[in-house]
Amino acid sequence: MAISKAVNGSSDACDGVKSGMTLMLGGFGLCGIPECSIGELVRLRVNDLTCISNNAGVDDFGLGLLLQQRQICKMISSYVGENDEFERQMLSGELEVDLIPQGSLAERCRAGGAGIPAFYTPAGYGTEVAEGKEVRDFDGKPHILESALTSDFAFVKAWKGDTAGNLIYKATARNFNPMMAMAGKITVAEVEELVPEGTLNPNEIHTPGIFVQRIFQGEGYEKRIEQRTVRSRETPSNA
Amino acid sequence: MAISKAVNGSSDACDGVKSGMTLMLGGFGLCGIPECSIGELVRLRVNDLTCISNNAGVDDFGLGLLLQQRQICKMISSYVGENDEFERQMLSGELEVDLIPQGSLAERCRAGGAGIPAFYTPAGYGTEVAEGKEVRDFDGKPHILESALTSDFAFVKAWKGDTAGNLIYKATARNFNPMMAMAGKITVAEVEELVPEGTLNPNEIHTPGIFVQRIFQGEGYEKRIEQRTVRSRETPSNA
Amino acid sequence: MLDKNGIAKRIAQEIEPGWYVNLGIGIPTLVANYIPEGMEVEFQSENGILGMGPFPLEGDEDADLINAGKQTITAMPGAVYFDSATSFAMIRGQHVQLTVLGAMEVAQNGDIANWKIPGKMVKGMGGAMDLVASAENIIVAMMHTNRAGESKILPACSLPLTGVGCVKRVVTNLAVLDIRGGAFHLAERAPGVTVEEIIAATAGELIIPNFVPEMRIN
Amino acid sequence: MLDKNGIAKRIAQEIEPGWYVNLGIGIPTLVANYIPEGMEVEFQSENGILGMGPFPLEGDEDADLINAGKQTITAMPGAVYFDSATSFAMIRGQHVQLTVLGAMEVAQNGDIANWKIPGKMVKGMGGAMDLVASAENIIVAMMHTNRAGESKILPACSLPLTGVGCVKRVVTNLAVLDIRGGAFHLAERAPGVTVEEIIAATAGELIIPNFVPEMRIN
Repeated sequence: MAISKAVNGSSDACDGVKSGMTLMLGGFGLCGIPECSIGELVRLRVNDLTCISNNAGVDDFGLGLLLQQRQICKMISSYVGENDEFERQMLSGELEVDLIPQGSLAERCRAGGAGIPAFYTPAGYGTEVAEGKEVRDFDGKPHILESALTSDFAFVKAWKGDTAGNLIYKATARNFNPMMAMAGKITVAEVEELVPEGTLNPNEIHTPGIFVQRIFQGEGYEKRIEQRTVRSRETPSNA
Repeated sequence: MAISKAVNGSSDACDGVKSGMTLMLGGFGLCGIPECSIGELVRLRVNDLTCISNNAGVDDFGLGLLLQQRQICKMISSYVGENDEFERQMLSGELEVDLIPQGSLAERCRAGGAGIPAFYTPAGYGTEVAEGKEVRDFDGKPHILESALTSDFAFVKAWKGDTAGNLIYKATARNFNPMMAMAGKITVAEVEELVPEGTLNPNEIHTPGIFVQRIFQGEGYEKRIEQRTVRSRETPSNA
Repeated sequence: MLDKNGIAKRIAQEIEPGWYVNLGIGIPTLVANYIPEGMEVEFQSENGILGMGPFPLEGDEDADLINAGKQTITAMPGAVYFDSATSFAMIRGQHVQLTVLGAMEVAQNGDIANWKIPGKMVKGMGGAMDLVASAENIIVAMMHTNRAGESKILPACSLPLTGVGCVKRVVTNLAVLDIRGGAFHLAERAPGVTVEEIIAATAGELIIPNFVPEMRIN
Repeated sequence: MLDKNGIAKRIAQEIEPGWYVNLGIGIPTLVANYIPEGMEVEFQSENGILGMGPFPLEGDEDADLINAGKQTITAMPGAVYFDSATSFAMIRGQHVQLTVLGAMEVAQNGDIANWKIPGKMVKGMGGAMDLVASAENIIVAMMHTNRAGESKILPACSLPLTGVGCVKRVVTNLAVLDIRGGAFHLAERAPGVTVEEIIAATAGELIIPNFVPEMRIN
């Protein structure tokens, strides 16, 4: 029978997280972030964390909550705008920041989960990102060697999950979650709806349960919107 | 509006296939193979083909049909048992064969589609597969450098598809199809059911339509089973 | 002189039926508004959607459906969602026919800088480095000069680079410029803008043909 | 002496709750039949399923649902399908706790050969090279000798290798052998088999402890 990954909640799910660890956190902006796990990390008061996440949240939400408490010593991200406290800590030198092209970040996480220690990509050639990295031409075009990323814990957020750890994400809340799920030594998945094994269609699963060590149903999702852009219901538009 | 990839049938879909080309063909054994496209390739009498496919079909089905007609000059595969004519042509030297570990084959196709010219893998280190390839240690473990694969045409088979080229595979008929869809300069998808754009749930699609240049609804699928293994309805089993 | 919507309108004319297009944040996002009705074009947003549609109607916003600018959006019929690795597989693998993005500086050799002002502003490169390193066809959409009136069309970039030798065409509020042979070539003037005004606003080497047509913006 | 099912039964004892297991073609496939009811174990088949179940009932065969041996199978509750790249991401990324596969030859340094007899038989390595290069825990299931009575447990492989120094344990019709320090260590005798019979059938260096227990096969 399937291997059950279900735990009671964020507290059990975060058991073993220690100061000084490297964590991956899924999400793009505030979309698809593991809200409940982040809340638990704040409560645990763990610090000196290295966080691998495409973004750093906003001042008062997402990873911004960990930045406020000075729990993060290093961020590995592709884009960290939208966060004044982040910019302050970075420019003052309190926070170490490693900025990586978004596609390389995604692929490095996937490589970490897939047992591929390194790969070549054209992204970043000729820029600061290439400093200290091997450059090699393929078909006459220069590429740089990028290495795999892994983490002690990966925290991901899905829409639905089953007790076997299988995950289905919703729309663009998928983003970095599947690759980070692959790359965590311990991957914690929080889901809006946790269902028994056998409930999800095996053809529609985005992250196979083998990549997930713990799963729980989160509570009180805020799912904050960063840029609420709408069309008026009165003015028709073909935009 | 979405870009329509729909063509009338295998004849239109195979337009432009020429002798001497490199083709990718999805499938594992006879499961998930592009039956209609293979039939069209036989009719077109193109030859000197290099075929990238995990297997080579059986004597009278799948790629075996192209082997019978001596249309293939080189196979790039991981496993070519189950085919006597194949073995005869290979051992006699009529057919060139490049055998590749299955995981490396899958990843090399993905790399070709993803713009990653090369990556490191432990598979094949210390074996014939590593001959002539760069070896490098990562974390004290030796890896070999494998390069991306692409093709002039890729032929894939899906269960459902829409006119925008989005594909959904069924069960283990997925196998190599998604990576080969990514790696073909022209990717031809044949599907059991072709539906209008907007019919498929965008959250449940396995291959995004951007990877598919032509799609058609196939006819007369035989879907032959290689090893029909069953349990008797009379003897209960916990196997 | 064009406003931001004018720049977007002009860039929309570059787009051909059957193209997949990635639009960056800012002016590039506006390009989607000027695609002729019924034209087969799909917009990719690198956070994980192909077939991006317009902003949702009031009340229909979905926190789980955004674009790379973190704006709430909708999905068109035929749309598909995917993860970030697959998204950049599309980009790096050159399955996207056109990339439109903004810039702080563009140089006459095709270099572009748009992600960092050392010691002052560090937002990060996001997906821009992958896009410019991979795309065959890159159009930069930007204002010709910065707020201080200084040219952003330069002999060489002064800011940290996003990519080298990659920009083919620049559309600004003043002009359409092509980059080839290590120089800017003036292709079109914005409505009402003189060649002299463009020369004055351009710091990089600018090659001017005998006749410089005015853009046609509908 | 064990038959093929006996070998499979003995290997099933090695499997712990919570493990993902990849079973190769032949004897390894039989291992799934001997997992205790209710034990949390999932079988991966590298063609793209996790949670592989038993053969279908007559008439329920589905051509789209097979294992790596091309046999029709079923899916257990909690199963999931995926593509070949994802499948080998699981394998290469060491998410699978145990690999059981067959072999033509095993050497005392842990080398394994199972894919090619030059000039005679070339079926290909399939997924075996990825599996043996990646897995931390590899058990070989095979007959101790070939049909000609020659030992397959050797000082060094004579056939082209599948992987180097990777096999930790071998379960045959005669014995359980552990590989460490460049030698085979006799861990268990098959029921009714003497140490002398095992010595006679083993060509590689075999280290024999004072007491060699007989396997317990239920």
